[in-house]
Amino acid sequence: MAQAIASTNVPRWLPADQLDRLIDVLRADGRTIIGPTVRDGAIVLAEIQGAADLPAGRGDEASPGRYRVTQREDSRRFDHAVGPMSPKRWTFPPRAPIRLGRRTSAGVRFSGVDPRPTPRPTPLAFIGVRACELAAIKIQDHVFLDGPAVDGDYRARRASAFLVAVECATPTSTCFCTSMGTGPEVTTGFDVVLTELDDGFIVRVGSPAGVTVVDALSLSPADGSAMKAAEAVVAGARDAMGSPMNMENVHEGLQASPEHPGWAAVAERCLSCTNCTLVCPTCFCTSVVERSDLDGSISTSERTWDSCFNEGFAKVAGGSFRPLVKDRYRQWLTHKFSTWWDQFGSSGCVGCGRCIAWCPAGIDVREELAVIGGVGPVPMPQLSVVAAATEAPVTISPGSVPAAFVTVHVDGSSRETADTMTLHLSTTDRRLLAGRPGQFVMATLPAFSAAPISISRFRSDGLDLTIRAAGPATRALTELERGSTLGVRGPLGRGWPVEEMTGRDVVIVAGGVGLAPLRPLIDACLAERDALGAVRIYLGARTPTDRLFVEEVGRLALRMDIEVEETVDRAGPVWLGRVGIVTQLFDHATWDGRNAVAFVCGPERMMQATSEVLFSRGIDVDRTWVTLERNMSCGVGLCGHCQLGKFFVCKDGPVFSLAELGPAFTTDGL
Amino acid sequence: MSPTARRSGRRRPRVGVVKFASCDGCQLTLLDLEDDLLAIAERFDIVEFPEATSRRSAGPFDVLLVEGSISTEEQLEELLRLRRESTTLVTIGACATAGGIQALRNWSEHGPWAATVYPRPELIESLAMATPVADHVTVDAELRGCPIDPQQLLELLTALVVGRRPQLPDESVCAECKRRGATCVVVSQGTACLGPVTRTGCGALCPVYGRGCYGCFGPRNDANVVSLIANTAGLDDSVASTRLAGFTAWAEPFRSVIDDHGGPPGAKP
Amino acid sequence: MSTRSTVDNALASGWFGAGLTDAARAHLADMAHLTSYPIGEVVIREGQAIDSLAVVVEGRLALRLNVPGRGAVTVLTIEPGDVIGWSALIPPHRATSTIVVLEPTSVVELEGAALRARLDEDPILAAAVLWRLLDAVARRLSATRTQLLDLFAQPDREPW
Amino acid sequence: MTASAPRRRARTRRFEVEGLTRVEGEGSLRIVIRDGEVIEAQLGIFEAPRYFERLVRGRTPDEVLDIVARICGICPVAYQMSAVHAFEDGVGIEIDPAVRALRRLLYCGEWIESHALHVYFLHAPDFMGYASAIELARDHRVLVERALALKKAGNHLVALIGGRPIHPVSVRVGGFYHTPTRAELTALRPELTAALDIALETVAVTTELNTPDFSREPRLVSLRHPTDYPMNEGRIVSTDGLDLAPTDWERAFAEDQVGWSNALQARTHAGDVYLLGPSSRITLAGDKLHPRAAEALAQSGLADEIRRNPFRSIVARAIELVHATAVAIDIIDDYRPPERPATPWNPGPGTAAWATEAPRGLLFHTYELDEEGRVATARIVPPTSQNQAAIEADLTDFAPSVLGLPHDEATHRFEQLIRSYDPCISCATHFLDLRVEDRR
Repeated sequence: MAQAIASTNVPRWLPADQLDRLIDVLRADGRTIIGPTVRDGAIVLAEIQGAADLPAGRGDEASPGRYRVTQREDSRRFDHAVGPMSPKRWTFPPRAPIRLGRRTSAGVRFSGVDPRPTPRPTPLAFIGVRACELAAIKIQDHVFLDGPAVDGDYRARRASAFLVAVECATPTSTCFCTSMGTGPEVTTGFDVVLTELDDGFIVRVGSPAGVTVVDALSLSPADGSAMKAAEAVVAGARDAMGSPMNMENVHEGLQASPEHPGWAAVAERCLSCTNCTLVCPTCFCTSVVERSDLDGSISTSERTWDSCFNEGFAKVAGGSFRPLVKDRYRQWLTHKFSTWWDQFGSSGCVGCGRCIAWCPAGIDVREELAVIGGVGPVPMPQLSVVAAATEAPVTISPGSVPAAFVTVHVDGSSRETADTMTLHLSTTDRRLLAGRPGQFVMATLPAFSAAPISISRFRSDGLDLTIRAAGPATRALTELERGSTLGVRGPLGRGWPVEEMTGRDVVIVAGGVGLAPLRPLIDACLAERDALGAVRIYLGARTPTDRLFVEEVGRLALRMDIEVEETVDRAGPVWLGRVGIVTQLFDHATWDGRNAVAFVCGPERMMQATSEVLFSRGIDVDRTWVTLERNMSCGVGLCGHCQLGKFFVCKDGPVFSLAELGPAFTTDGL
Repeated sequence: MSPTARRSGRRRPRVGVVKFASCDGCQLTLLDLEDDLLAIAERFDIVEFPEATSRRSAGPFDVLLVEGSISTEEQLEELLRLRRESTTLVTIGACATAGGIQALRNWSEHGPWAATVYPRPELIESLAMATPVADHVTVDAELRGCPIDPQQLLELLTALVVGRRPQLPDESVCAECKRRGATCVVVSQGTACLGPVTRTGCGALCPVYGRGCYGCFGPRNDANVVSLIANTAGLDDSVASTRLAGFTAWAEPFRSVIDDHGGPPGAKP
Repeated sequence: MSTRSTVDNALASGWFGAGLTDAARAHLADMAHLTSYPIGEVVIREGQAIDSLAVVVEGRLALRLNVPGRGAVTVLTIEPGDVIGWSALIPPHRATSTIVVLEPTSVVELEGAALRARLDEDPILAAAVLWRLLDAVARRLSATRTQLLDLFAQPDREPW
Repeated sequence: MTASAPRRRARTRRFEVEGLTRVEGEGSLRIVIRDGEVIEAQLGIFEAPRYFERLVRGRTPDEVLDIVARICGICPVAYQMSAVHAFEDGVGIEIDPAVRALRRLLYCGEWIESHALHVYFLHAPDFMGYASAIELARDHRVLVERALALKKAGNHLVALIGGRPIHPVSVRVGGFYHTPTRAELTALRPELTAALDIALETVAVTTELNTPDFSREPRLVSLRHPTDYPMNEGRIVSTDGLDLAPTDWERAFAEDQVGWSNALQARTHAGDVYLLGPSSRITLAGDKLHPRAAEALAQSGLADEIRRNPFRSIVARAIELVHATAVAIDIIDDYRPPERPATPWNPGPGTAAWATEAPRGLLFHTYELDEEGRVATARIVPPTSQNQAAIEADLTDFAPSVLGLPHDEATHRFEQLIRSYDPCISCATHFLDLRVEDRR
């Protein structure tokens, strides 16, 4: 293949008045053509019928918060920079149905998987794609296609997209691709690339599909003078952007500055309106909206563009993890320029400048990077996004995480507390049965949003979910009766490192419903009891009636080989057990934690207090494991809701060691 | 009521639709749900809806949809009575949630205003201020908008039947504007637009139609109006009070910013 | 009747006394005696004058506050090694909570007036004892703050 | 229905409805009869005052268009149309013919939506013995479904041109903020074609309705245009020979306070009552109806009765449904988007006035603009305030014919008569509350 490309990769010449021939060949393949066109005062991307729809003789100018279409002297069609839209609108549409849930006589059914491959999406051809766009597409490819969960909708749309790139000639003042190492030259990721001159185009190919298309045009080779002029076009674009910024320290600089006063300063101007994220060609955060009929018996789950600037984006039942605009701005900028490297091995920014031009308040990320991230103006060797992207730090097998919701049956349920139930589920799904302690599932009913639920026991023929009715969706789950069904996706996330226990003392600390994800770990302790040192279990609850698994805990407490201590935050006179916070159970204990491994689950504040006491007892941060709650929405690292610094809690966690979390565990609003 | 109880269909929820000072447009939105109206009427027992039915009921109501702002003493008394009769009270529209356009009179002396419209203002029974329902009673949920969005109304009703939280996101008009692929009128034309500080729900109607948002869904939670005025094109101090003084002018933080700019246009006699 | 060495051993067995020097502990043992309480005994009531500091050797005690309308609420239980009656050292020397015995309990009891007089005379002993006491009170304060957050509480429910 | 029990005083009968239902807004009815003679017939309005004429002061004409729409959720387009024409006439803007056509199309949408609502939801249940269209649907589901489809077609038209069916956002002085493409409009054609069938069916259904016998010779007023059935343009004409420019309403009419009532009511300068609305338009401009509507009118054979019997107004609305739907289809077929959505203009001082035909009748606006082109004073005269005196007069005339009926039924007949005029009480920008009247 590569040879075939090479042999035909002689630059060709396409006269200006024959551009429609290229479009016609693409259309003959059944493709819809998406290209730039002038509409509503901007050069936008839209379906075009032919070259006549392209913005001939029109240019654009952009500065922070301002964009205008201009009239040019020449009649070139691509002498403009990028408008507000990117191909993302088609490869990753703002709204896409991803799942259909139904209540049938045989129980709930979920057709399609999430994400569901769109059945035969219309094949697309993009014309006029810039180097920065190609870099953005590459980045989204990596996010959606190379992770443990694959977005099937994206894959289907992307696979059918043909990319006709165009060399950039006239960047605007908001462009900074040279700083991000993504342009202006088109180097990779395209099918065909054009360089526009006054009287025609230099045509080069970049893929077998491109070869086929260009061959069909039977073009003659481009002559030398045209080639020279083409080189000047690209060189001119590079010069127009001036000196690139020095991005060398930005990765460390941003993560090292969570308390920088610059965040509060920019938050005063920031409208948290989401424009920057929605014009960004790489931002991929989404939410799912349920659209059901009146009685909730049929429900379509629709994936919708969302933004980390929305207040509700990081919200869980207890409140938002990023309540302030400054927290959200920090999340966005830090993610884009810093933690994206940790997650995906590249920057999340391609330097297209849309977030600068289309910010109504005119906030310029370049200035914020200079203030907060210590980015200087000195030209430095460039980082190559594309090369870096191949060096993703995590070894993962794409598509290894279950994406479908399977129907499981409720065999019965046990009431734990006034608002918490344990559902006993039966399933034959082998992946579910093979889950590890600490993993979770997304559980759903038609018309309700999916909720992350800890697996509280694995059985040979099913599993237990312990659910607190914290909102309508979880309440509906707790009300399921024997014989009913629900949809479950999982097992998800990284569980407890069970193997760490071997040969060590084990300390388990649970607060409230935090005991649920620890129960399978306790089961594992019992199974492996002989291989472990001392096993100490400390349980805290709000009141005596809020304790989980009371009988079971009572039986455990009777065992001689396990120490179980319980306390409640407050109690009436009838309670004869301990009262006080859970750390009091061991802050005066005499055991030595230097050969112990600790597992903690509970409200975040309780885990912070607990980990300090554990540390004082000699358990180091790399042997203290916690499981975190975040707004996990997809559960597989594709929706962006549960980010914590460089982590996706759903995918990289929810179990983390304190050593892994570092300051992220205690930084406010991260 | 639990979803299972709802589905078992023991009893249809009793619904009332009532109005105070308003244009009727929000309750009309219920009748404008043409495709779903009859299904809604099957799921709910609409016991009070004077605009649509001659049957009347004084309560009790499982769900009461309240349109309009509180503008007279009698309306206030009636509202207090209705609250006692209602399990879930939902305000529908800008008048009920924010006072509506008629709340602009709250910046002025009432007497002279009435005199400009009525030859004998002393015969007018009207409170000096037009106020939102939540100023007087607890409101369980609100549908924003002037008028409300039919899809949001349907979502609310569906959520009530199914027993889930209605999906009424508190995000900016911009978010929907971008999803719809409209070009930002602030950036591309320098048009004054309240989109960044206004709650979505309308489908970014005005920007899609080439004009700036005038805030009829009211301020969102993080509305940074000060920065909007200071930093966006088209909306400077000279037009701020006019643009904000619309259908949700009485809602904070719009109200304070209007105060800071000397009140709405025409506030003085 | 407890011998001095039993008292000294009892003191040394728990967290409070274990860190003291032998000399300091001996000083304390000199003015202390062992006391036992059966289950259900009310050691002291909230607001009563308190005249001794005690280190718990064995058993469990509940600190209760009476809330009109809610009855007695246990806010903390006390375990061996911990102290009760620190109000004996600090004016106005009145109990801040009611202490009830949950399990058969024995304590090393130090008479308040004598202890105060002794600590006034002996700054070295005072430093040792008061550091322990400060530690105990600080832990209790910190725990109380955490309890105040009511971390396991259900967030406010919506009407939906 | 909450008709209060009759208070039996010496030969005095009172019919009171504290809250009129199936009308837009909040109103009440009181009729007092002594010795067989109506001594009092009052249509009361207790819609709380909202002071629109004061609210628009200091505003630019474009802002006024958004504000006056909020007078009424059922006919916001009417308020926008009277206002926009007034301003355009006042500042002398020449309007693109395509914009003109689009405005009529928008108005057609509102007529369809409003008339369908009135015919099927507010009025027909009376004739058919149901409390509401929802109850009607239990026995006549298809009929109600088709009514909803008709109403929806009107809403779709308004929504496409104006962005949403209630309080549309696209109208501006000089034209529109945004105009639809031909393809977008053409896409509505099938729905409108179906709606036309339903409208024709509506004529047949309403013609068959059993109508109370009642006849009088009212003074009718509407616009009349040389070529079109009255809507956005035309001269003000009446059955007694009036002929005025649409800017000159005040030359023939005035709003006044009548001695015995506290309600602002419009009358002719001679103090005569008059009636607006579909019956007036059909009587005064029936010859300009779309051929499909003219044909339906002829077939019904009710042209004369529509004029004389207010209960027949439901047929008049049905005829206008046919007209509005058929005209909408014609406009769509001829539509070419305007060169530019709006003609630029410069604000300045002046007087602006205009009348258009709201679904329930002539709606007059007049504004004084100050040096900066902002509104200094405004007067908005909605159809309901003009009809109110005529409705009361009709109630007086009608009363003797129902005095023999049981009280509740007679009361119901009075309510039914009131609904015949489709009184949009929300529109009543400046009604007074009748209950504060100090009566001895």
